[in-house]
Amino acid sequence: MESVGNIVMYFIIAIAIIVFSVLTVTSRKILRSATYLLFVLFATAGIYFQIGYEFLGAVQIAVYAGGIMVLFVFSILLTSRPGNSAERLTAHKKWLGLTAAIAGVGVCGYSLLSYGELMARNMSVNLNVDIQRIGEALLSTDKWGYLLPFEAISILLLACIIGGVVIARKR
Amino acid sequence: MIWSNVLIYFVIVPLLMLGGLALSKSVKQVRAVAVTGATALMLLAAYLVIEFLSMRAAGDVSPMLFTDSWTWFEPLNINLALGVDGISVVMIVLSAFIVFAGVFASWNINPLPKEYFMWFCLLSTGVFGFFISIDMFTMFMFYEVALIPMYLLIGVWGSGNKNYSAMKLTLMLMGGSAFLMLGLIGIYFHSAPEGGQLTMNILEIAENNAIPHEWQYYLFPMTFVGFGVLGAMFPFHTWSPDGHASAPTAVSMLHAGVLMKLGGYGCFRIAIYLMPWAAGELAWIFLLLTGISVVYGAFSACVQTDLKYINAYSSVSHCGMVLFAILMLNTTAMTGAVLQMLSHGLMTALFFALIGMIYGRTHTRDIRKMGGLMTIMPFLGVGYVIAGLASLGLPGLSGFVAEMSIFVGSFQHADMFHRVLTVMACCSIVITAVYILRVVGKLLFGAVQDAHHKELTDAEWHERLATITLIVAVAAIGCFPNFFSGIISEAAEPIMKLFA
Amino acid sequence: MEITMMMYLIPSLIMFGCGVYGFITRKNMIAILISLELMLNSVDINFTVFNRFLFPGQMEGMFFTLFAIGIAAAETALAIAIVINVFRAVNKVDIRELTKMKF
Amino acid sequence: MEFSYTVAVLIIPIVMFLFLGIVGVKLSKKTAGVLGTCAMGVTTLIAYAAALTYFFGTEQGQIVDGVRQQLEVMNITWLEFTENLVIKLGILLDPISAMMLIVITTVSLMVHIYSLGYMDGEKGFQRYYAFLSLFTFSMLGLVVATNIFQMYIFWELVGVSSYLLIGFYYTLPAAVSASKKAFIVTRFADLGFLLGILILSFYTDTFDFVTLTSNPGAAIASAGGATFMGCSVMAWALTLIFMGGAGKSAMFPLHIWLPDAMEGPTPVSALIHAATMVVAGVYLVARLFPVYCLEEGTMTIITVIGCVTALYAAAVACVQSDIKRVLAFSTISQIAFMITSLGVARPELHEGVGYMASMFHLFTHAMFKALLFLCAGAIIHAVHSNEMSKMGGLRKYMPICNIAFLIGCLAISGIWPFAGFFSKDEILVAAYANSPVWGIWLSVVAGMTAFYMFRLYYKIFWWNNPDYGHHTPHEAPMTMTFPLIFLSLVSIVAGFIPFGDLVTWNREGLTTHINWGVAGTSTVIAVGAIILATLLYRKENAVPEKMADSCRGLWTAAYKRFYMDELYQFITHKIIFACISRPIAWFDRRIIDGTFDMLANVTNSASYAVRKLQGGSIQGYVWVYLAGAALLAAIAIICII
Repeated sequence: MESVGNIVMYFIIAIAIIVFSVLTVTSRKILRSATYLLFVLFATAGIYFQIGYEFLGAVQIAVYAGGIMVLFVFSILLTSRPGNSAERLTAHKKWLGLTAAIAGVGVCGYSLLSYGELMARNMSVNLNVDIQRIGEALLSTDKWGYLLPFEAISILLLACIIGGVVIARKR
Repeated sequence: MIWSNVLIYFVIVPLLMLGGLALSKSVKQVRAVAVTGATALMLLAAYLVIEFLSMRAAGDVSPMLFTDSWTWFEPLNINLALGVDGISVVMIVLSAFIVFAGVFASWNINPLPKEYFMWFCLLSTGVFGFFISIDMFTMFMFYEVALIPMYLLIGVWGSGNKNYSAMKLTLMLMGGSAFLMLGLIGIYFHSAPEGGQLTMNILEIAENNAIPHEWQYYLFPMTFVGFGVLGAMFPFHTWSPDGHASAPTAVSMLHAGVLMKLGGYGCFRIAIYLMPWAAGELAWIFLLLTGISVVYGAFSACVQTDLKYINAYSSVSHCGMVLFAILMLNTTAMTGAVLQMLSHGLMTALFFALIGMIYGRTHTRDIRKMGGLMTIMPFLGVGYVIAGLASLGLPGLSGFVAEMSIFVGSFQHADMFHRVLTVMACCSIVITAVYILRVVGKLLFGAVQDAHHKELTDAEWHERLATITLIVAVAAIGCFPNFFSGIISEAAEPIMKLFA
Repeated sequence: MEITMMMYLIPSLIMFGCGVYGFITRKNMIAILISLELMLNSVDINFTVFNRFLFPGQMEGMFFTLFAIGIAAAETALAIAIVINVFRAVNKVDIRELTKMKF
Repeated sequence: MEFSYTVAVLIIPIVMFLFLGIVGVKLSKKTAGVLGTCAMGVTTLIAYAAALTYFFGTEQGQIVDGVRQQLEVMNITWLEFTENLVIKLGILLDPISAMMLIVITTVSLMVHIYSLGYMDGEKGFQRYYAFLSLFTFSMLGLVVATNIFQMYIFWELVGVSSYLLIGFYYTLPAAVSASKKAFIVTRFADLGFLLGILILSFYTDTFDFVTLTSNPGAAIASAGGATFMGCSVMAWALTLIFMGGAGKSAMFPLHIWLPDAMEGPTPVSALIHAATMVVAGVYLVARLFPVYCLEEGTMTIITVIGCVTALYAAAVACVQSDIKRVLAFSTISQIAFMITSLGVARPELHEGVGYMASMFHLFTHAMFKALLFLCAGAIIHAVHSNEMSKMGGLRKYMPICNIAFLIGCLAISGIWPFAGFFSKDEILVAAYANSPVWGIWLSVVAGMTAFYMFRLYYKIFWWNNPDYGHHTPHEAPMTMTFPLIFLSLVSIVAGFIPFGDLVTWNREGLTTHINWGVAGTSTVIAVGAIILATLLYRKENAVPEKMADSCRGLWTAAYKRFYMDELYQFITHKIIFACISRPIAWFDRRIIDGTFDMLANVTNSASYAVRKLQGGSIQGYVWVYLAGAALLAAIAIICII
């Protein structure tokens, strides 16, 4: 049995995710979309906190909400003129998108439902993901170690930095 | 050791040329490398002939000489297997001659001489590789290596409607290759009796003789059509007129002279040799088709106005004769077929070389716009007449020997059907005379049509060299045919015994 | 009342659906990127949720999400660099009009 | 064998050809001409030595039991088809080949000498001599052939030399088309020859003349009575081989090339188109005579074709206005005599006199026809025209030529003691012996021969005396008159050669005697015809024109050679070119090529149709991807349920 606070928190998060996701893709002003996305990202971080992955939640907020959103906002400001809102969607396009989205959701939802017994599972209580364990796992080379992907990611990031510089550089 | 086999050098030398060309800086260096390589190939071919003959004279009667095999891909038993018999030897000599003459015929190629010669070398690599291999996979690989450069050579250095022609040629030949590959894979999976080690080696397959009859029924047409497309068999010949018309001189030479021979050679070496039962059963269909090729090509050539089209259709007729003779399945006709390949290769190369030289001067290939060129460029004129006479089968030049061997050989067939077809094929000699003399008359004789032509010059030294090389080769075969036919029939005889 | 796995997956699923819808319908390249982020995010949630509920003793899902966040950051940065560059070149961010390099 | 030096008669001309052909342009004209002529002289000497030794020597086994042997002087393998079918190049000496050696070298030498004057100053003089050497080589190779395939090889070579020489003035369209026509028509005939060889060799399994002719019965029997379309295959083979001969010898209906071939230089006409190459067909039939005479049907065909041609050509010759054309048709007619003579010859009739008569006529005809042509050349050289209307009264200007031409005319008309009398007499004897129909037919033609020859003679040398303006005709130089004199002498005395002893079908001696019944009749006819011609053409008058007017239709038809050329023109251009070649070319471009182009176009449009799927729109991709995934999932779900 969960604490009531937990349940209330869950509903707030879930409703926030659903509502802001929908708003993100339907808003006609791009800057608003970005703002709604920010809320979605925060809500996602909330889920991470709720299920006990505090580090992940922190990263989510720092990287996504802090870093990526700033990029989005800057780029929006750079590329859009004042008062410039997205044009109305054609019905055709809308239906296309809706069909695809609903078909996807339907298929996935069906498969979720068909694993009802598995899905009804509870969180186990004991969880031990302290920062030390994460750090050790991230930099170890034994069975559950992630040094190689870690290094790969760092090279990737480096490449991205260089790529970003090269691409965005003024000629 | 791979380096101890002389055959491998036929592939190595063009590859070295390729490297040399890549490094050369000026047109002079490009030419020097090309000439050196072509000469080396000629010498190599001469050495091969001498060595081959002395080995035969020493009593070596194995079907292939200089055999060697190195594993390439163990799991599928693919090897780089080399070996030559009399037929491959003469084909190698032919290729060497034409590559040599081709280098001189493309002396002033423009633009991008270096790239041109590099593709040219790659093409030669494929051609030589095909003739020295006895492994189906290697053969097929070299076959493709020879085909692909054609696309660029025509597409880049060609003239006229070159994009269309290059595309058509490549696509049709690739279509043939698709059939061929199916056929080869089919052969591979029946290459050994139940439970035996599957093999790509032609000699082993022939020895096993394990392809079931019901499979031969499908595989024979596939391989025959696959190679037949390259051999310009009716109705798969239409790439030839357009392709030849658009190709640059030396490429036409190499293509008609050597590449089309890959078709005939392949038909013989793979389709007939490996599937004798089906060859006997199904030959009549292809005899009809090739018989049509012979007459049809000749008739078509009669009304063309473009020099290269005339020659391309004449090639259809002559190459049809090659396949026709192969299908007669006896030694004499087979010998004739190989002689015809030699002869057609040399004289068509000569033709295309001369057409290229004339075109380079007059900038037209329309025979209606030319005339009286004999007075203006006597050397080219005489060369053209000789090529024409060789083509219509004048004794003393190669065409006669080849055609007579084919006719006599084909007529020895016990079946009335085959003899009637032979009579039909014989008719082509008259039609050939008609279109050759028509061209010679319009092009070289009569009054000069275009006043500008009067200022044109005769051949330069490199053009003379190319022409004379080919004429000498044509005359050598025509005057001393027994030497060549001896080498060939010796190789053909054991295979043709399968049908006796 | 229990908070089951299903209850986390359903918002994530809806978020993914929104992402798909947005990706297909929007014209603005940045809006497309935003939709992409939505989808990515929903997948991240799934990873962690599966990890937490099914294999609580291990951390694969969590690490995967961690890396995904890192890569998403990099990818977004790069994508935005491209967008800005394109905008500089053609003064547009509408993908329907960016057909210069087509064929 | 002591005849091995005979090889030189082949080697010298071919070496000369190559030499003059390759380095000729570097030599001066005079050097080239003299060199060619000297080489020919040496060849002639060797050929004479060989032939005379063969005929009159005794020591080398030429004659065994009164039969002249066929000596294979040399026989090297040139190309091996199968064990028995081998093309050999060799030299076979027997009466006819020895006789032909003499004919060819004599005429060729005369033509070489004559050309020194006639072709003087022509462009391509060296080339001309090279071609003459090539022709001589080929012709000699043809007559000494040991097997039928060797004959075919040289047969083609003479064809091509003839082509080259007819087209010698290659800037003139008429010469070019004439040479083309000659080559293609004879080539068509050669197709028959080749097929004949194929059939013959298929059954007899040999090409060799000696094997074939020494046991002709076995050769015929080897077919085992096989038939094709109702006739025995051997008859087919022999008829087809004869077709080759008919083409070369310009027998009706394959004669059309010969009159046009007169576009070549006149000495060439004398050598090739009068004396040597055109009798190759006769020689071919003679060579295989033992086999031919066993096939009665083929012999009948030969006789009929010979007779028809003789009459046809004589009729046409009566009205032609170009002197070379008259001579050309006269040649056709005379060769037809020889062919007929072979056709009517049977071993049992007068010991096969027809064969001997044919060869005899071949010999004499070569001499006097070469003479006539060379005279015509001298006349053309003097008048610069071929047309009779431009000539007349030339006897005053060209006395030697006049006499020589007269001798030629008398010889061809068959007046005693000129050569033609003897040979034509033997032919008539042979014809009457076979059937009076042929005899009477040939006698009539012989009369026509005398008529048109004297018509020609009078029109050139008498008739009127036109104004020649500045170019008064004059006698030709010595190089040209010497051959005329020499050949005139030969034409006078050749009739007395005892041919019966030398050349017979079974190579045994044959006693000939002049059949005065036949000879008298034919002489009377000839003299009558000559008198008629004299009355009509000696002085310019209007009678011939009136006669022509009275039967204008026939006259025009004959003048137009009974429209044979037009018929051929129609067949080749309207039927073969327009109805076969063009439709085939069209079919090739439109249907076959069209099919492949259509395949390409269909592929192309199909790819255009699916191109939208990958138009670069990521959103589109995603949609298709999702739709596909959903579809697959739906299928999976349905399947699971």
